[in-house]
Amino acid sequence: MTIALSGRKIAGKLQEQFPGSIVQSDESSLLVKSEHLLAIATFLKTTPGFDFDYLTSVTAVDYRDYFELVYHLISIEHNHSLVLKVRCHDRENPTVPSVVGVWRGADFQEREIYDLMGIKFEGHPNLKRIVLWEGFQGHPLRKEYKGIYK
Amino acid sequence: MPIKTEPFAINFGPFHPSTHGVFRMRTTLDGEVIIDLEPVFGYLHRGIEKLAEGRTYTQNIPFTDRLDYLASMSNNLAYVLAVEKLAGVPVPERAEYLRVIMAELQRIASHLIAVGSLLNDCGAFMTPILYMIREREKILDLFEMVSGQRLTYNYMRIGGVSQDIPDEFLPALEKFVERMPSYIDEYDRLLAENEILLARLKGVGILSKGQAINISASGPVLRGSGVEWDIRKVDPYSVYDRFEFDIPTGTLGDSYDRYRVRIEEMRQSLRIIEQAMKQLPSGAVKTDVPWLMLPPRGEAYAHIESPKGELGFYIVSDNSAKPYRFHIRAPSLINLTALRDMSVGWKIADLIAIFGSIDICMGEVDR
Amino acid sequence: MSLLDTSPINWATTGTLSPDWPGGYWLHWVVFTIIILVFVLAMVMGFIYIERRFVARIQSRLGPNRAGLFGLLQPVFDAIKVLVKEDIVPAGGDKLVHWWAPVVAFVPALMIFVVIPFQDGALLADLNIGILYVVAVGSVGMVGVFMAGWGSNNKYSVIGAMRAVAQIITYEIPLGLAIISVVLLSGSLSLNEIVNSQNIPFILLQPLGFLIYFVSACAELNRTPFDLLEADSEIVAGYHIEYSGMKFAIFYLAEYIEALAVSAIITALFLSGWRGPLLPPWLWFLIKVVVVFMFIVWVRGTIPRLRVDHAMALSWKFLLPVALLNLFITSIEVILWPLVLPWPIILLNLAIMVVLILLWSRFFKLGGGRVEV
Amino acid sequence: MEIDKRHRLHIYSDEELDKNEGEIIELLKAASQQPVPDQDEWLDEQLRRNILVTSVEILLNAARCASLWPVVCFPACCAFEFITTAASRFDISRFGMEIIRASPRQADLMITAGTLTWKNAPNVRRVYDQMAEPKWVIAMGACAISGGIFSGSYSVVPGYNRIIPVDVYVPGCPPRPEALLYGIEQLRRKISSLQFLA
Repeated sequence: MTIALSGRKIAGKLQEQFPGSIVQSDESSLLVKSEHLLAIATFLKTTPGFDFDYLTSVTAVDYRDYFELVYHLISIEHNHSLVLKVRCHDRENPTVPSVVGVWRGADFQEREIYDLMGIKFEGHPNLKRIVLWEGFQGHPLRKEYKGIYK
Repeated sequence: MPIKTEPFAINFGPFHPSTHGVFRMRTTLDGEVIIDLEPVFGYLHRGIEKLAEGRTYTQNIPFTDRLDYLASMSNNLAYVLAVEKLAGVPVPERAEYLRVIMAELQRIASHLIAVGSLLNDCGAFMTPILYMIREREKILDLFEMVSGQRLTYNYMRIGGVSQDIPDEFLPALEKFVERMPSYIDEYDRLLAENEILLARLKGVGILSKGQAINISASGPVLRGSGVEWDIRKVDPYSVYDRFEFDIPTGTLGDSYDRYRVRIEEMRQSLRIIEQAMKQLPSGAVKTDVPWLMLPPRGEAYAHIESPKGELGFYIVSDNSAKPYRFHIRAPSLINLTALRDMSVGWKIADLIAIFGSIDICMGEVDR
Repeated sequence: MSLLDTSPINWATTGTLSPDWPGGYWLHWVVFTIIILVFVLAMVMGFIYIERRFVARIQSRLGPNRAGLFGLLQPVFDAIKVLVKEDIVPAGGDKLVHWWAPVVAFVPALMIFVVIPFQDGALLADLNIGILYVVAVGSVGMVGVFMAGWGSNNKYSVIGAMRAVAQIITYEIPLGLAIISVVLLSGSLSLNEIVNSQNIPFILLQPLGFLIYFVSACAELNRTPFDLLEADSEIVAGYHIEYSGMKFAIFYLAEYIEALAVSAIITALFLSGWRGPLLPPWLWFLIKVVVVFMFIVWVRGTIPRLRVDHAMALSWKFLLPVALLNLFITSIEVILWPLVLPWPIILLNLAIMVVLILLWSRFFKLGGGRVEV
Repeated sequence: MEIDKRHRLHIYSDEELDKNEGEIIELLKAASQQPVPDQDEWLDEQLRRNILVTSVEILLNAARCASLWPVVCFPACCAFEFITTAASRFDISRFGMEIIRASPRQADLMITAGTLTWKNAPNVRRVYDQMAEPKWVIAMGACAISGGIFSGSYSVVPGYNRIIPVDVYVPGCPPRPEALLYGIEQLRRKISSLQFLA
């Protein structure tokens, strides 16, 4: 059984390493500041005891006021999981650091979020539309997008 | 010393006989050798994630059928598991067993197509895939018995399955489970003793263990690289913790290992089905849920081991009748991350074989 | 000699014909040209039908059975449909090359039949260099394939054409060496003479030569496992990707005519041609040709395709040295021929074949791996 | 792990290609807001009048009916019902249709098995244009007819008949192989009453 690590406990450890990086933490997830995302991701991947070497899924949710990116991490060695979250309050030009350098598996998923949600990933090597074509107006998964065919 | 020629660009797909749908690869070739490759997606992007936000939880089940259309039952299962996790709906024992039986049958059906089309891509002029489809038809018959459909079953429901199995189902299933191993052995012999195929698959398209984990590969691609990671074992959902089965793994991570893993998985699936048939309890098959269910505010991520890999559904609810966010973690898409690394330096024919050995389904890649 | 004597019934029943039959240079030419054309077209139709039915049976299905009795009209209907379909020349293609390519591919395939004996002396021209002529003319068709690939303005077709050229150069050599072994046994280059000298079918005396010839001929025919130049799953349709209508039909026909020619040559070289007990010679010839063709179809229905470098490696590393060894052994046997009875030689040759193949498959490794780029 | 630098050797850069393809898609989208009119409407009247076709046409039409070679056009789910139809149980080879041509030049029939998206529409149009006359199209499945359950989506073309003329519609999601066979039978009926030489 994959053990879901408590976000609160990990938040304590991260707080020592990266002061001021944690916004919020509860039993199931851990919300961090986007400027610390890359450092925390590297830390979680390389620190023995955590070893989160497997990025299951990256996705973004549009909560109207802000975008929330959700990273599902798993450690194959220890068989435990963690949900990492990042918020992005800028609706006009949302930008989040890319984690492709840490987990290659984020490559296509981040491109997909860029395409459908319009969030830019800084440091992504090949950030362009993936499922829609160049010149498509808007980002369909945003809540304000009315995607009915006319 | 290979002779270098002037590189040229060539487009594989979207209408190409062996791209398993409408996949496209922009490749740069040096003679026959691939020196660069960029996958292009989106030719089947139907916007399921957006459409699902406009339908109720139950109405979304048919969408999941059309994701990985070779494994509709597995997709149904993953989705209903996510909604059940979100809303806390209990599932009757009998329904859990039926789900396991269906998911495992679906795995066999999907792997049959995967292996068949891999051989077809290697140029075996339709013969293997036609034999595989012959066996798959028997599974489709079983599914038709329970759901009335041949491809898009829409069988699982939130809190169970749509209907109980008919009386003829179990005898037919028993007959199938009895006969299938000999067919699998036959197909195994077809490949394991064919020099041409061994030469074309062994050592081709190697994906190392570290690479496989780093690109978040899952399913047979991950296990072919030697990582013993099967969600049925490491994070058992439904009633998988009650069955005995092994996780087949490869050693080298080449196309041949991925093929072997699929063949072995079919055998393991049969083992699970046999046990599930023996343990199948009687009783109800569906918990009553409100017609218009309103799950509490929150989010849930449920993942299963689908034939292609880890299929996950991430659902956010805002306490309305429709999901607020409906995200699909598609194994086919993520497994393709490695395609470039695996195929650069190989020949055109290898690219096709490597691509076939990853086994993708375009409905799931593009969604 | 009157025209009456040339009626088919006559030569069909008597079985023996004078070598200059039916007499008269021009009459002979006209009669045999007609016979060859009719025979080739009828057999090709039959072959297409046989192949589709037989492959369908291998794949556990039925095959065409609706058009006419048992679907016998299927190839006829296919031909009519393809012939009246629109003909397209791609916009950027080389029109002249595109037009001439099917002709260049088709005519040499048909020309092979000039020297194929249907029965003793029954052939258009009993050239004393018959088999040399076959080898020479047979490879010219590849020029047409290359023209098709080049003139189509399509990258897939160019890849197909390049593969075709590489393949024909590679497999021509073991093919020639296998033929030379047969020629050593028979002592003549004329196909008619070769058949006449086969008191024992040469497949028994030359089992290894037969295998080498069969594999090389399959490669020359571009049939599975060597259909690299039209590999469906890789380069879509290869050299004829841009061809439609009549020109495509000609390519399609040329492919089957070559298959027919190869079956006929294998029959003549290794299966003692028209010779056989009881049945009339032309029937023996037909039966053997069809059996050989069905064997080719069987291979097609079961074996996957080789990779391009594997195909090259198979020829250069396996077939060529083995064919040379076989030629050497055969020469020694021919020198010693009068001293030894045929049956021990047959057993000896079978043993040599088994040993050589087993030994060589130890040394030999198919193709290379990844290329660093 | 760092992603190695991509060395692209196309004549056009990827960005140019993407932009160009996007423009083509937008153009096609703007141009195909209405269904393509059925080119064979005259046929209904002819069928009613029951005009005799000449003997040459009978032969030609019989040939065309008997050898319909489908082209590879398998976008989505229905493709597998088509492949099953081609396989041993339903066995499309009985009708001489087992030669599935990968090259559109040599094919007669396009079985559009699956959802069509705007991104894919130019390719379908191109494959259709590349087919040599005479050619036919069977729209297989709900998505091919009207967009099916995806018809409300931002990226889905509501039916192939926006892009190419369709001869026979086979409903179902996906249609059963029997239904597809019936559709093929209907197409053969249509072909056998065509007049080309009149």
